[in-house]
Amino acid sequence: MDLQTLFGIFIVLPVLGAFLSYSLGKRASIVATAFSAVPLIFTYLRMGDWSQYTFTALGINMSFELNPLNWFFILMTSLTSFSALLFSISSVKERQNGFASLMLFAVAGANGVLLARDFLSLFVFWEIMSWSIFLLVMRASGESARIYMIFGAISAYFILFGIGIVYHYTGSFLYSAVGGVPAYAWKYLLPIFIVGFGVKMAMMPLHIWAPHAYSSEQSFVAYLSGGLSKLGAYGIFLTFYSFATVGVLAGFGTFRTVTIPGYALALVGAFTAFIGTMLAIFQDDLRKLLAYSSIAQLGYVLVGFGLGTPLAVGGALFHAFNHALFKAVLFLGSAAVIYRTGEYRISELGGIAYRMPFTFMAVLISIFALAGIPITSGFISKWMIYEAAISLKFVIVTPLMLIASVGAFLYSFRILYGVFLGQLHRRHEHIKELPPHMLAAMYILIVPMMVFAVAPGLIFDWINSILVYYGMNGLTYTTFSYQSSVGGANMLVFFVAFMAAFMVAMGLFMMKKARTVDQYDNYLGGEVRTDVELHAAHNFYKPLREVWEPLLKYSTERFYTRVARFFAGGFEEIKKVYTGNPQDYAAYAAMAFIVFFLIGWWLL
Amino acid sequence: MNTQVLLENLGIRCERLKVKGNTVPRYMCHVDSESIESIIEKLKSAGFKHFVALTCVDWIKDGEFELLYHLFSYESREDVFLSVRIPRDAPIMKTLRHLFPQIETYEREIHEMFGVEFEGNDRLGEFILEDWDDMPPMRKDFDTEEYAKRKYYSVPLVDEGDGK
Amino acid sequence: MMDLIIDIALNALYVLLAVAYGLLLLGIARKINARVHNRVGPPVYQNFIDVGKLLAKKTNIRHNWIFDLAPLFGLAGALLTLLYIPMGGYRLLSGDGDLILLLYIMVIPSLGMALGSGASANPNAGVGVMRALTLMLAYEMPFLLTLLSLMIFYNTTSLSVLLCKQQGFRWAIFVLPLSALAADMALQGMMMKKPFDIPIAPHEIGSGPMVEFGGKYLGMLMLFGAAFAVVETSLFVDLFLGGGVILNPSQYGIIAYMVNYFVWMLLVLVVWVIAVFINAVFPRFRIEQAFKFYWKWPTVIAALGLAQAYVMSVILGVVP
Amino acid sequence: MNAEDWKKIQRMMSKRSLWMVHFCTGCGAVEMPPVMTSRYDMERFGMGPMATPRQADILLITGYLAVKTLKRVVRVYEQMQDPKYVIAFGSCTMNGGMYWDSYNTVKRVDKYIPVDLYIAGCMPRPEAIMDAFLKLMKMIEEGKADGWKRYKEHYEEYRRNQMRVFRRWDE
Repeated sequence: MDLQTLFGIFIVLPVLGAFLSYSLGKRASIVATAFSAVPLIFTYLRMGDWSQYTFTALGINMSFELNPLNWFFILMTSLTSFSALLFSISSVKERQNGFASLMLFAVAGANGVLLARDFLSLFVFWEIMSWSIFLLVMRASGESARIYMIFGAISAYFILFGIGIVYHYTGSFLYSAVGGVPAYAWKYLLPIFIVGFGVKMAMMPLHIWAPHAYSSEQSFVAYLSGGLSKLGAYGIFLTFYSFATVGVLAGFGTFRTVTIPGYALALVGAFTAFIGTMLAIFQDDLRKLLAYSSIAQLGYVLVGFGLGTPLAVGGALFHAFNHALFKAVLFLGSAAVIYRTGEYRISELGGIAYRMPFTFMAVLISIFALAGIPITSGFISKWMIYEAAISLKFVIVTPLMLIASVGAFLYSFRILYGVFLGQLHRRHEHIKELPPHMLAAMYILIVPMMVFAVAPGLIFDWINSILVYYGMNGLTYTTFSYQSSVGGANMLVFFVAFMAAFMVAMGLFMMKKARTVDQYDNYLGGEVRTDVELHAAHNFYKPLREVWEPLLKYSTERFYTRVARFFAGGFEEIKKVYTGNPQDYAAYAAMAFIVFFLIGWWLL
Repeated sequence: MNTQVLLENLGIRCERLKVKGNTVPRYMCHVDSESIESIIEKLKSAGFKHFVALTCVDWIKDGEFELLYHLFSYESREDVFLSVRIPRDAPIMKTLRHLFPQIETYEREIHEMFGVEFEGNDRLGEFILEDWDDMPPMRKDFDTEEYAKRKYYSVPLVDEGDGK
Repeated sequence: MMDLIIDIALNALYVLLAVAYGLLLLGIARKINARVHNRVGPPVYQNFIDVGKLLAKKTNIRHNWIFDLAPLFGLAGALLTLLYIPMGGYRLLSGDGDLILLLYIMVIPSLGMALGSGASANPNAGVGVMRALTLMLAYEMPFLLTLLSLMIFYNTTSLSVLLCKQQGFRWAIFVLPLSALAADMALQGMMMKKPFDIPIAPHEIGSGPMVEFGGKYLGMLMLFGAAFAVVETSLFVDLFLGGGVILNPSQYGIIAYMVNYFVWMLLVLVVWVIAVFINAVFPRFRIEQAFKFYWKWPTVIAALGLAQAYVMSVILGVVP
Repeated sequence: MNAEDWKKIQRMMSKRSLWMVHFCTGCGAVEMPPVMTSRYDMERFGMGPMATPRQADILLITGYLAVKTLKRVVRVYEQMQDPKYVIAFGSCTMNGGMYWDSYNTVKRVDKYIPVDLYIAGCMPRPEAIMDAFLKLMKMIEEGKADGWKRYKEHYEEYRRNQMRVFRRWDE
């Protein structure tokens, strides 16, 4: 494979598709789906075809590469983009208005970010992706888009700032030159890159754009949460294990074999997981619930990257992959519900599963993955991160993660009960199952989850090649079982035992027939069928909310709002500086000169 | 004391009821169906904040229904009964639920049990009796025993041979 | 091949015995409850009759196919969980899956039940499941901390390794008494015994999640309940009481297995009876009271236990 | 083992494990606590109160039934699962008791749902209730408590009788 093919398939083709589909109106998504399928198939076929290209354009060295890491991430993003576009064929039909072309621009941007081996192209493609997201969010709400823009700008500035520092020390934009950055500069560089990439990943204090942006068009959000948020994970992985190598990180000191930056990242990740989960429990808006859940799940990925043992990093990569799949399915499920009912408040829905069983099945399986039920691969990745933390004997990170995963049951049941189970409202009695291509979009993502649950060895092969590529030890595994230093599990045994137990239960169950009754034939003290809606999903976790109420008043969003108001007030004050008197300006100039002089003197 | 004055000022003829062993005065006032609304309003502003009950009596010989509005004042601790008589063959009364919301429940019950129409109350309808198919059962000309015999299965009586 | 068949048969036998023992435990609980109330009480084998009667009911009703998931996932998950719990030193499948896997398997039956009862469209069921999940979040906090203290102290997440390390009466309850206390408090909520039986409060929400289940559905859920009585008490026994292993199987062979099994049964009974006695004399907490209770005292005790394990293992370097 | 033996075992089990749902109308409910608690202790026969009709075998009606209540009782009865038994309690359920001439109290419950056993008295003492339970057990063992079968066979008649007092059913 040469550079032209790589560039052509992953970047030029989506851009071409974007321009083509823009002129097609309603049928744009069909074409866009086809255009996004090509990179997906190509990615899958080109596994192992690693290659690197460096060339000089406009006097700047630029570089692109296909390696196990970005191959893995391209697979994730193109899977989710393909299924999101496939889904959008029907769901955004009438409101097309450039949706598909913007999606393809985002795909091109994401592919560019992943393939880039130099900071300049990274930044350019990062901005392409970021602006397409901004425009896509803007379709739903200007306010959300503004909030996203502020954080996107913070992210971009931090990355740009980091690139500037790197260029200052090395005089080159290539990744391979980062080794030239002196160790003391990493004190600034590391937090800068973590904040820059962490924004995309919705890391805890920088997460508040996510619930807003994730409330826009849901089939796009499936790609945003499933695919694009992984670019943040990718960036943090690169920062930790490619730019700053373990030697640099260890230079900050270590805490029981884990580097201090890594430990800090793990702590941030654990708190992100915990707080994100607790906030997700109390959301009544389906989209916001999934958004907070997304924040929480990426917290686990941060923990994995922070801990830095092969098991943890492998678990984090696996969890990123799982999250891409199950969160995309969940957002597509949410899109499906909104597409059929036009309603996104959980308390207003209910009983959708009886009308849309296949959608329910897909959502149920991805909720299994989300909650970590061992029937899906979601369990294995969580298991790896837990085991890594336990074997390191971390007593703050581990309980936070574990209790967050218990909290995940709470909010996933809120989705299951509030939206899909319970009483079917009269106004939703007529709704129908989704058309086949939309179901296909969801089930494409379900299949890998099930396959990797039985045979995790298949994906461990990929993860192992990434770990080895970045100079870490490989994992211990066979096709069906995996091990850590403290424990292990065999999924084949598990599945066989599960099937056997299920057969026993099925045998007992089949002995007697059962009569199906109407949903209104329910025991309510002898009452039946009234006009009162009896779906008990409103304010579902009220008792828990009452317990948490004193803590819930501390909100990051409110903090930011206060900061914003403070600055808005501050600028009012600054305006008064412009007095219009030349003598004042002269005094300012003199003061500024003295300040700069002093700073410069101190620096030199 | 001042309640009596108040009632006289309102121009209502009232009598003080004599209840054995009860020292708190009770007043029985006969008013007509036009003025009841304003009287209750005035009493309410004069401290009769508690609407105790609305009952109905069937005076079959007079051909009238008597509606009794029972008010109580926490300040003077006195009871006032306002009696309104309406014709039995056209039992129509204005609703007073805007004065005390709980009147609505009483009106629904009286509508069901006596068949009195309360104009303006839109919740009249099936309330306590479910699936009722005869004349309102609390009317004096309703024969309960005959109805029960007709509608419900009875256990056949044992022949005891007149006890002789 | 022969070994495999014997292995499967033994596993099946152990699981069957465990379910039967679970039903017996439920009967014992009813008997104890009755005696505390100064009543005669049902015979101890009463629950066998109940299950038999429920499975033999002539008609059964279902609401939809999701409703069926409750007994299917419930019983299948319960049997599966039993397979991963060592009983009397016999490890069953616990060599092929560790505590973390077990923790997540233990969710499967409850999840199936939550799905099934949610699908019944009865508001009581929704409220009941909400309370059960909130209670779960409550008791998991101390329970996970105690598990962590064990995992850190013994440096393993495997139950069978944990049993090996506790052999010869080096039980964890002697080493980590605070953790054991917190775990026992968490156990009370896990088994939904009073004062934490608000999710299935019969008089308030019509037995909560079980409101629509009858006949074979209820019968299978009762089997699941019986299995889980064993799972939960046995988990405590395996974690803190050495799993009842007092004779080394490699030395005494089959006799060791039998003796260990009886000791295990005895210990399970002791743990169960403690919970039952607490159950017999307490009223019930409201759900927010239960939540506050669990995140207060048991969590503090468990955190102290974790601190002890941490100090012993990491700072003092004690290797059990 | 033939079908008859299975039936016998089945009856044996359902006799020894009778769960009931109380339909506590009227004053009869007050006689139930002594039956359940330490004086008489019905749990020694495997009987116990249940929260919902789906789980229960016995429907215990402890007092007079107004038309409105009867509708609920019939619904609860129909929500129970076979085999199911009905015990009607006190004279109100037999002949209306002190409400014999009331305009909305049903006088004979067995015209509307099949009653397996009546307990006479106003109120019946707990001894009488225990006696009734033992009698019901005996009837189940002999296969005589077949109210649920009769209800199925004569469903049309029962429904006709019910509709004599109800105007609407599914509301």
